[in-house]
Amino acid sequence: MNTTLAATLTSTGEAVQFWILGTVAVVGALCTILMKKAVHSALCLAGTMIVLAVFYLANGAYFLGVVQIIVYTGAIMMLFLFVVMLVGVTAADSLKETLKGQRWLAAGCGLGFGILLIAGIGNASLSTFNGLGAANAAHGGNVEGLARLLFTRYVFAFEITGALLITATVGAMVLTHRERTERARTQRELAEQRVREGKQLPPLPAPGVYARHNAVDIAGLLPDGTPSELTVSKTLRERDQVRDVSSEALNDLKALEQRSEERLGRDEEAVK
Amino acid sequence: MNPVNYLYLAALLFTIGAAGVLIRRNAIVVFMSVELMLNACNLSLVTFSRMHGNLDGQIVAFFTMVVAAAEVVVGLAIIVSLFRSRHSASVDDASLMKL
Amino acid sequence: MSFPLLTATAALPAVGAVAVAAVPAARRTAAKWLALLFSLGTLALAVTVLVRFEPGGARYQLTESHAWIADFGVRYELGVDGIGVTLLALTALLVPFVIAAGWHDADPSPDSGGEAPAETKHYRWRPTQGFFALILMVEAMVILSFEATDVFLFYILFEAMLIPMYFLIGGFGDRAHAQGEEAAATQRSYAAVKFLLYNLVGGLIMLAAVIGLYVVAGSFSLGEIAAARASGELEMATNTERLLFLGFFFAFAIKAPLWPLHTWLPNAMGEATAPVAVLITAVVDKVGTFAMLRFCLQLFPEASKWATPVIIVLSLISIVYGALLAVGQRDIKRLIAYASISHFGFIILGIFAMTSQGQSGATLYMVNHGISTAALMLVAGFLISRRGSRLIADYGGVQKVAPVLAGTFLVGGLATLSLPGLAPFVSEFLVLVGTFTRYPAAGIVATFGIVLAALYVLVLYQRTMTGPVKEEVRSMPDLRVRELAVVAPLIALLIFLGVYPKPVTEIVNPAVEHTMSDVQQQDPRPDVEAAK
Amino acid sequence: MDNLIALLIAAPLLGAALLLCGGRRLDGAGHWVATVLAFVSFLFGTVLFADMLGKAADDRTVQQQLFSWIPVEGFQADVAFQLDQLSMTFVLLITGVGSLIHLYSVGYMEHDERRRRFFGYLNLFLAAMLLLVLADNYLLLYVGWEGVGLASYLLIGFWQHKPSAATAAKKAFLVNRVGDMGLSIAVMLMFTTFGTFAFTPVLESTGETSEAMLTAIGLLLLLAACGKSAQVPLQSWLGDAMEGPTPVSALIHAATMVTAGVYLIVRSGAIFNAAPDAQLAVVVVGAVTLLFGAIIGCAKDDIKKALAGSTMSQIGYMVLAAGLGPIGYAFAIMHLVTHGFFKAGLFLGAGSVMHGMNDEVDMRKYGGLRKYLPITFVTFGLGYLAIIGVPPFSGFFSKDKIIEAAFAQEGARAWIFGGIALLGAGITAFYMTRVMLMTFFGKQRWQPDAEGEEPHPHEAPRTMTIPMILLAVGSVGAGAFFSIGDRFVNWLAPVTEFEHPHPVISVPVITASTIAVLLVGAALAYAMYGTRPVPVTAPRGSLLTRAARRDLLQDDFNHVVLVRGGEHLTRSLVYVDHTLVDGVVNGTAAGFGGLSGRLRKLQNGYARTYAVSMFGGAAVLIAATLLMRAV
Repeated sequence: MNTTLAATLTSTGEAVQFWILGTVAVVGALCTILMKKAVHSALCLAGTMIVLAVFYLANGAYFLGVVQIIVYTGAIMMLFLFVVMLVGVTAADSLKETLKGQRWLAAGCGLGFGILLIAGIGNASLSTFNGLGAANAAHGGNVEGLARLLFTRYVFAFEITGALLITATVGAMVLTHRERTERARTQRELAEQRVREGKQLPPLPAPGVYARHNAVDIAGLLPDGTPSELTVSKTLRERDQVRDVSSEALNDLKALEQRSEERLGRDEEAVK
Repeated sequence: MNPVNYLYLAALLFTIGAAGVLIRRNAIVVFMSVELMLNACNLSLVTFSRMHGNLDGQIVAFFTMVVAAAEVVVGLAIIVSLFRSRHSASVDDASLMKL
Repeated sequence: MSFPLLTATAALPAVGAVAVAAVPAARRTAAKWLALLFSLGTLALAVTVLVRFEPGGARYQLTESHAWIADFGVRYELGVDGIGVTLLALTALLVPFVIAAGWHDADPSPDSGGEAPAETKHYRWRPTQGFFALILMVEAMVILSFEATDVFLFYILFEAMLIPMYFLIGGFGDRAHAQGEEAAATQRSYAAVKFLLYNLVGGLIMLAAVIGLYVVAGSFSLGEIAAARASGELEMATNTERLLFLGFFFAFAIKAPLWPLHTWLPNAMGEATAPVAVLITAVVDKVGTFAMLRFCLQLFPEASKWATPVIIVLSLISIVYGALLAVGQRDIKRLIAYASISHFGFIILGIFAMTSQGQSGATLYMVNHGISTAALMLVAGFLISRRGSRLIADYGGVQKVAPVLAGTFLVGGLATLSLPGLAPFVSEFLVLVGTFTRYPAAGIVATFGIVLAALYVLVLYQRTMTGPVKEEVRSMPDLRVRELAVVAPLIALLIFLGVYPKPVTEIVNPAVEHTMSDVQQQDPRPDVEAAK
Repeated sequence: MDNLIALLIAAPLLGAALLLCGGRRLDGAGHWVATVLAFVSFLFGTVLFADMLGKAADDRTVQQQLFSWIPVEGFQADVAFQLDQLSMTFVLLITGVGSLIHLYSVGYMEHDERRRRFFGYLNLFLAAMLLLVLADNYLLLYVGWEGVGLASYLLIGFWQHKPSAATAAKKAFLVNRVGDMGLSIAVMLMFTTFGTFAFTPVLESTGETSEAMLTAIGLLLLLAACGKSAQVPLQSWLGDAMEGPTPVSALIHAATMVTAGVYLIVRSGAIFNAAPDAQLAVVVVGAVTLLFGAIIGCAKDDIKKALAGSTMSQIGYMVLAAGLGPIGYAFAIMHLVTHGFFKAGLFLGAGSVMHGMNDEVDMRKYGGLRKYLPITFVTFGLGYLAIIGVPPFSGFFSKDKIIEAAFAQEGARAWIFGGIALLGAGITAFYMTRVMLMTFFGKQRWQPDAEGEEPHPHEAPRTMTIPMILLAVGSVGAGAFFSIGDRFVNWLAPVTEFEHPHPVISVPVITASTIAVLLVGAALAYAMYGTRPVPVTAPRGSLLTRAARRDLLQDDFNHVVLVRGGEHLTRSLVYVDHTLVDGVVNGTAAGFGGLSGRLRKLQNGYARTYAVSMFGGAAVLIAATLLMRAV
């Protein structure tokens, strides 16, 4: 290694950038693991990744910096977001620990691990560095240098990663794809099945009663005024998002009866 | 500033990621924490590449990204199918691997 | 480079195993024939080895040597001496019989009467293919372990052969059980696990000794180490040598098995099907005694001599104890297993008597015990498959309904009790004489074994074959053609080797002389000559 | 000419192989094949005999080296034969009597569905017995020795469906094995002492080793002889062996196999000559058995068992004689040959009686048969006269010589052993007269057999009577023929050495007292069984009688000490093996199982817990690395 290239300090600008963006990255990372909602975690992580991309650039890894933004932030994090959407974007996690002693163990491990890593780095004699100027310049730039390595010394590894990506793609398809193992049943068959099982044969009753309560999340009322579960979609029922207006309706009914009674009573009195 | 600070930062991020893996139950967040750890490693690789003055570190970081991409694809697929069958993305719910 | 005959002999059954395993599920019969064909091919190769082997020539012949794990000096080194080639031939000889005897043992339907009905269903599970493939796999490994002259290579094979054996015992056990199929399955898995764990423990200790040997000697090559030891270049501290010896011997004593490390054998042999039991006792266990001769004596001559008194006592206990327990058994196969323990006592006694007669006898004993136990056990297996019970008390008067079966059983039994004229007598007498010349008291104690052997064999024969015909055995068919074809050659061989063992002793003798010079022992001279 | 020796053995061996492996096709002709082959063997024997007679007395030994059997460094065992006068005597006896009994069996076993196998076994026996007497070394002799044991086992247990037969066969083999153990240790001792076990070198170099060693070898050989020849203490199997078909009892358990012990002792004469202590032991064993067998013979009601007791007793005489050394060897063999004739004849007679009496063996249910079985009566009677030693029948000559030799010793021994031999002669006369009277004389006490069938005694077919007649001729004339001019003694002398006995009392006195004693014995028997009717069910009898009926309690002793003791031993060992030896193994396994059961709890199924241990492990690794670097 050429010792003349060795240096001990970076430029002041980079130092400033490091301290500001480094803080952002750490905060982002902390938010990633502490946010209740997964979507927030994902956004924080994306932020941290962008900061890291900047650091790559600062370290002379121009190609990686760009790839970090395009592949990681652009593709992988979006994939995460998709999955978050699939799972339910509003679902918030409870951060309460359920495993006994897990938090303490985690804290102990994390702290010990971090301290050991930092101690290790501190222990190493890394006071000087070479910089990438020469390496990048050797083949006419960072990308060219990487390309040369990638297609010469690491070509086998490169090809194998290709195979790995293909495999991963196929794997993902296999895992998420549900094969229809039996023939789709015809409408006749479905109908027969319903009859056999003694399920509700006619269409389910519509939700809502009266004009002012015909929203899908409001159960229709039976003649006695109690709500009928059947009228609301199953999804809403499971999410407990059924709005119950039966008491209101019953009160209305009661008021109506009262009013009519009053009126009728008055009429009777009038007759007498 | 000495680039070794990047290494400290990487160690810090790695530790945070590790802690995330240990304390979070949501599989997606756990997975994100893993990604964070991978990124921390990449940062240290890139830094080392700079310190040593050769590009091999970056190549390794590049491979890390590729592998991470593959891993995310499969991992997320697993999460999705797990969620489909169990209606939950909690890693604690998948605790059948015991005697 | 000449044709790698030894590799081919071991590789052919291995290839056969793969080929048999690949046979489609529905074509079970084809798989059986294929397995038989491969085992016969191996036998042909083994015969070629035997022919090419020159008894008076170099110690190790037909050698092959290739670098394998260069960093640790592990080489793929093969070579056979007289003892190895004999046992190799025995293995190659017995496996076709094992396959033919186990023809129906792995059929999917429990009723193994005739040919199973034509396949209408597509089986994904292929027990038949698996059974025969595993047998061939065991054969390949055993043959290679008889050929290996590299300690590490031998160690690997010594351990690896446990795996197919484990599946053979646990997966294809004897269906006959007093408490029904489920109890049989429990017993079977217990036996298989016990077999595996017990032998693995031995293997583990041997591994430590193998590594220790490498640390001390810097090589794994048997030839190199032995040469270095003989020329005095390689000095071992007394304690180191003893510890290493014990490490090796412990593993071999479990495999052999020597009292008190024998308890896995009755379980394994009792629960396995008869052909597999033959494979255990006649083939796999021989690796243990063979290894004592080849590795213990050759690598650690001083320690071997140091340990001899204890080993002699242990083998005497094995002889008497095994025989007494055989007398006390109620299960036919366990009885044979305990008889085998007694016989292994004789083999180990012969090896450690350190006389020419003892060691020739021990080698010959390995061959003869293989053949005689195979004959007895396979006939017992045929008997058990007819009645579906292993208990002696469930039989009686069989000779009246199945005279040929009873006759072959008797011959097998007589061979087991070392009747003169049958092969085991020659070897047993050689072992006794060889022991007696050096340790008269041990020779006399061992001789009690022959009385006890007569007791357990004749009691077994009397209770199963003679007496009034029991109702359950009344409709028992006599031996079928296939079964007779399995047993008759074995019996012919027993008689031939009993009358004319010279072909074997000629091959074995030079190897024994080498071993004797390794341990720097000479036969005691007769009193009359010594006095002169 | 030499090759005939091998052919001598090969002929019956071929027969055995043919008949045992030949399958049902040979059912029809098998018995004739076997018989012809036995006669062929006899023919070879006579040819060899004639050849031998043509040579000078000192030059009659013929050796034949067939092939090297077990060639191992320092150990040479050959399949080689030695034919000398001693072997020749046996060859003629075995093949001669053997052929006759084959012939007899053709008739006797006519209705047995497994006849082919029976003849196969008989041929096997002939081959093994010939091997025994023709071997030129002890190891090959051992092969024949066990071979005859096997044949005996197979033939005693021939009617295997009878549990008693199967048990008797097993017992015979086992007791013999105990004796064989002695032989095998003796061979080993010879090997360590002399470096060989061929007859000639061993017997010629007895002078080069110590007397103690020779005594040990001699005692071990005696043990072997006791097993095979049913001498005390290994005599118990012979009585039970009578479960076998009668021709077997005649051939194997009277004429040939049981005399193998005598052969062994006489053959090893040089060893015994140099070991007086061993010789004394032989004499004692012979004397004890002589009385033992005779007493048993007096008490048994089963005709075959009575004859078996008699066999035991007569072999006792032979062993006694063999123990006397050079003065007795020739007489032992001579008695052996004459005994072969008359005892085989007696057994065949007994077989003929049983043949006529629906296989009834209890003499109390016989009586008055002389009218119905005239030929049997005459031949049996001649055998009777021979065995009790009435002059000039053959038994007289051979037995009288033994008694003389027994008196030809030093000091008190002469009187003790001579007296026993004399007493034995008296008891012999008693029990044989008893057998004779109970069977052929007196009233008919016939009982219907188990199926309720009344016996119809009839004379046996000619295949059975001809051998009986021929054997009777032998029992009448053999003794005289051998003794005139000391023919037999001179014939054997080159092999066995011979010295004239010099009894302490004069020979005529001994002869006279022998005759007197036997007359007393016979008279006593006549008084007890000839003058009074014989009860059909045995009376309770004296203590001695009851003990004698139970083989003098030896079986009870065996049962209690060996069988019960052995059962307890094996049972407790099975228990020990299961609980202790296997217990340690299983205990270790259970210990590990328990430990892993605890460790298993760590596997709670939560991935995060596993992750903690993973990180913890990584931390430990890093710490270790750092520490290592720091050190």
